[in-house]
Amino acid sequence: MSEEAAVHVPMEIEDLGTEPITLNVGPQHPSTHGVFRMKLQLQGETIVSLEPILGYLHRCQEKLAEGRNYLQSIPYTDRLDYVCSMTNNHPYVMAVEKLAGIEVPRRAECIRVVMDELTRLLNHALFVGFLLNDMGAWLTPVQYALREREKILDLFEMASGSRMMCNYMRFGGVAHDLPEEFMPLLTKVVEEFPAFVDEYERMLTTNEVLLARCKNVGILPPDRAVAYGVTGPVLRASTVAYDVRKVERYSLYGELDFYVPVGTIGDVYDRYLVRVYEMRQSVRILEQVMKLLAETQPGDIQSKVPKTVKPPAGDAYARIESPKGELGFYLVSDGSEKPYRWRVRAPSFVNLTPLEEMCRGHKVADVIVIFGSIDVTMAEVDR
Amino acid sequence: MDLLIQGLNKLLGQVWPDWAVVLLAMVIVITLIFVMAPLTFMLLTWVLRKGIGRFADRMGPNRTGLGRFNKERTRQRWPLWGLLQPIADGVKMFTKEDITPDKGDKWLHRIAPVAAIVPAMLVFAVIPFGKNLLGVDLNVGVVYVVAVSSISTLALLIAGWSSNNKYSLLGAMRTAAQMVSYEVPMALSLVVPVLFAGSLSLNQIVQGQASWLGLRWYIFYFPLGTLAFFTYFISALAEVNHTPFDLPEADSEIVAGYVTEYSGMKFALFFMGEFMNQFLVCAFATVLFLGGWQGPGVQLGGVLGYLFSVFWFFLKTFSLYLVMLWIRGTWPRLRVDQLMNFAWKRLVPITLGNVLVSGVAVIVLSLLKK
Amino acid sequence: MTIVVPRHDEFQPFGWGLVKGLLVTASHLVRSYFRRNLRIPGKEPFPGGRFGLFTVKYPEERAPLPDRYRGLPILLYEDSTQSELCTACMSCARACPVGIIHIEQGVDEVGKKIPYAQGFAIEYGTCLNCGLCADACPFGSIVMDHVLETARASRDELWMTKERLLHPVSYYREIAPTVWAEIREEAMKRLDGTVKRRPAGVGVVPK
Amino acid sequence: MAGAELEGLRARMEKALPQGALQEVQADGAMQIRPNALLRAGQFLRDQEGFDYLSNVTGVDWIEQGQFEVVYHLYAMRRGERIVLGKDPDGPLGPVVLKVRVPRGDPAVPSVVPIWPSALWQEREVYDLMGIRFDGHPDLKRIYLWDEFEDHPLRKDYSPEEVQGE
Repeated sequence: MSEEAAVHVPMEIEDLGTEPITLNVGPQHPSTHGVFRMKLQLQGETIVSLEPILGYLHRCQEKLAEGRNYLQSIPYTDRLDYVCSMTNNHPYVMAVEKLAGIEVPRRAECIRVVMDELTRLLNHALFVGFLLNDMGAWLTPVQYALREREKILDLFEMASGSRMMCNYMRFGGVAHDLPEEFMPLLTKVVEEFPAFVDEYERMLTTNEVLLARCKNVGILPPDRAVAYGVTGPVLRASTVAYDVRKVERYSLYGELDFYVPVGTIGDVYDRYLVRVYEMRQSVRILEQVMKLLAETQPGDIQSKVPKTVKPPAGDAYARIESPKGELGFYLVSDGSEKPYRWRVRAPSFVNLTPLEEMCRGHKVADVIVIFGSIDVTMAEVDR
Repeated sequence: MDLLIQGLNKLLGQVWPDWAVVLLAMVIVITLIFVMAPLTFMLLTWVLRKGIGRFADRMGPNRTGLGRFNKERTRQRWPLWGLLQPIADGVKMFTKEDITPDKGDKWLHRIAPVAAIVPAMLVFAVIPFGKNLLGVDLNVGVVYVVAVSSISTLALLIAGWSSNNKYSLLGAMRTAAQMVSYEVPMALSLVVPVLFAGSLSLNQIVQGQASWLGLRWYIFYFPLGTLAFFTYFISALAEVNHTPFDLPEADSEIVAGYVTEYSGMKFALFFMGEFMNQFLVCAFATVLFLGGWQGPGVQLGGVLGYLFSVFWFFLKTFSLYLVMLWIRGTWPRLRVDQLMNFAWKRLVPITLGNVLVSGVAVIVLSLLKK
Repeated sequence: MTIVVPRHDEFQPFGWGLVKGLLVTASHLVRSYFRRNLRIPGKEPFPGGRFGLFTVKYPEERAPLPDRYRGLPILLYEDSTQSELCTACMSCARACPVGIIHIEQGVDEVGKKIPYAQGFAIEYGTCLNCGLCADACPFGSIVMDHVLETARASRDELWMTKERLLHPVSYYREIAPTVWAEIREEAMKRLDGTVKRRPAGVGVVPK
Repeated sequence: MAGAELEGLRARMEKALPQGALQEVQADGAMQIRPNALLRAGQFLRDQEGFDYLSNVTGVDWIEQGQFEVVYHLYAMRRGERIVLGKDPDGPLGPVVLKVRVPRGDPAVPSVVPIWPSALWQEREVYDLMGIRFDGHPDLKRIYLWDEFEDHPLRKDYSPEEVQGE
């Protein structure tokens, strides 16, 4: 690793014999997406080393959940990654269902997939917006993304009663059936979204400034990506086509027809493109699920589940492809109504591991972009 | 100002001595500039908020207007399109706590905002805002503008150094490098209209673009004038730290660069200097390339001609400013090394070649005319 | 089953990508004046006219909330009989993940417990707005309000006692008709079995 | 993973590891391994069996048995990639669940960072919150809590009443 760094640092700077300066980025910094702190060692503006420091948002959620029963932990999963709370609910209820052997009606599965893919749409739209914000575009792309996100949040609010802290999924189904006005609005969102993605792409994808800032920046080679356990769009940008939706075929994903976008190098530009293409695929999935949803019986959203779930002793690990990567829940039950151990495998946390390797040798401005391109939510990293 | 002195002489010449009349004229002009500069600044911030908002599908300020409580204690509002937003900003800035870093260089820290705004004010003196409406008709106006506006680099450097903050220092270093590099292509692009007009006086440059119903602008001197306009505009964007070259104050990377440690009115002064510089860059481009106050109707006698000239000048300047906003609302920012590469490897050769070709062209044309 | 994303390495005239971006934002600038506003089906059209940008000027105007919206929990009482719906069954207190619902069960003259909440308090400051209490309530007594403004002058005022929590059923029926219909149907079903022991109406003890 | 796949893997594991290293295979496929055999097992699983992706590392405090358990969830990412590409995966996908039990008195487990770098932060997290030492970890220090914090909050005998610091 040190040899690589030596290659990246321009020789003339080293020849000057200047001393590196330490720059402390964060925890309060405009573009650390929460409270993340990096200790940078700089030669001029080139990164020599980077030390990430976490924990400013640590709530010890795993301990909190041990003191609550299974149902009461669902609102807490919302608060892991507050951007996409629906996909946080999903693996948790899956893990409990696995543990307690609960069946899920088909309509509930359809609704869950709809919510997951909507979450993916809004997360990726926001990602692109905030990536551009990190690059210094004056809020315009973010604003467009937020506008689209509002439409999806309206849907969430309609179905679950809350825009961000949805608390929608339950063991053996979902909390409420979809209201009447949900489907027409969903159809509209699904119809309009491709146009939005097209516009985004027209505005950004071949923009020379964006190309200059993104191409060949923060390359993560595929073997390093696999070794570091990176998942989600970051992994797929590094040419490894691994998608839990295809591999595990949980929920309805076995029946759905969609493609997995894969990058070619693994730089920031690939990560951007992979997400843009995933948005198009999500729209495709939504179109298919809407047809499946129409075939199911309204109201059949919840299987018979006791009021307080008491799974038999044992453990279960369930994982899904959340917009940020592989989100897993590992639960250990001792047969009581409270979990014995409640563990979150957070994609943001693991994806941050190779940050230093990606950043070394780049400029300060690139660090921000690379960090943004991993797409983390600090609430999920620190838990 | 000459006109003003003549007018005052007619009025007061019998009573007052000559030097008093000149002094009075100076005071009037300086007061006008001091009033006009902040007014422009306030208008610009409003235009910026509204314009960027519209580009981003937002409204911009739409509430800051007049209002009162009526009898039922419900509020009545006359939002006035948020036109009073700059005043609200000003009030906010005035009431903010003024912070001076404990370990910074306190005197330099205080001087820097002043040093940032004075050059911008000085430039106002030579810009011809309309037919014969300019503070001083310097015969080396172009050189004066370039010289004075580059002083603000120093102010930013002082600000970054005196703050004792690493972000500020990085910002200041970026500023110094960027402004020094981009001054070269900027000055070189200015040479082209000067060559066309054969004068360094701004007034004469404007008058040189007079015929063809006031449409004989240097930007239409294809390709030389057009190219010079574009190179000037690009390097001017960098000169005033505007997107996509706003690295010195890149908020997502180095927080706010050299203004990180500034608050309250000191920050407002930096802000003001920056906005006035942006306005002046547009005004300067208007004067040099877009015919200044020239336009249909300025030949009319009396007040009408003056009004037309002022109208045309501000229309052109604000259109250019809108283009700057447009860029600001669309593009991301370049990186340090890319910025420098762009200046030295692209812009400087292009402008140098342009100057050379323009010089030859002017000589050849004058020979042909003979 | 994969798509390799195109990296746009092919040559494009310098600046074309930038110009395309500029055109997009310019179209937004123009459209912000002339765009036709869409009407959300089943909802009132937003104030601001059919064309151009508009905002909902919040304190004076409000965007409509869906029926299912989860604000903070409130208690209901029947308008006609003035009787509270709460039977002090403690379901909500047990369901609450943060344990902020405090109920004191009432007693009659001989000291026997009766299905009536003598005291009822919710700490609004700690509420997660999760709605588990409303889901757990078997009699539709605790429901989620639609009020957004929850700021108070002091922390003590966030301790909401019964007097301030109680709202008439008609109030909730108005803001969330479909949800109330569901809740009521379920609550009546549950009450049917035990209705003999109770006075008339949905509620139990007159206020 | 269960059934024939699990049986095959178990047989191969028993052959590759020293006698008695594989203590127990639970019904759901979790393999109990002696701490000193963990690195060899990991090496074998990654290189021979293709489980190149360590998804999850976590600790469980079995206070009644007086033991800590470290749980590893392994998947075969490259084989999973073959499924996405529409080919036959050609082997089990996982999960392989490794469990290592150590006494509560002196909890120390060999670090698997040399085998799977993805454990780099996850092991630090387990160390921070559970207090299990990982021998051979390149940078073992607290990750969430501050360095002066003394207790380990995820232990079952931790009492949150004694709040430390701010």
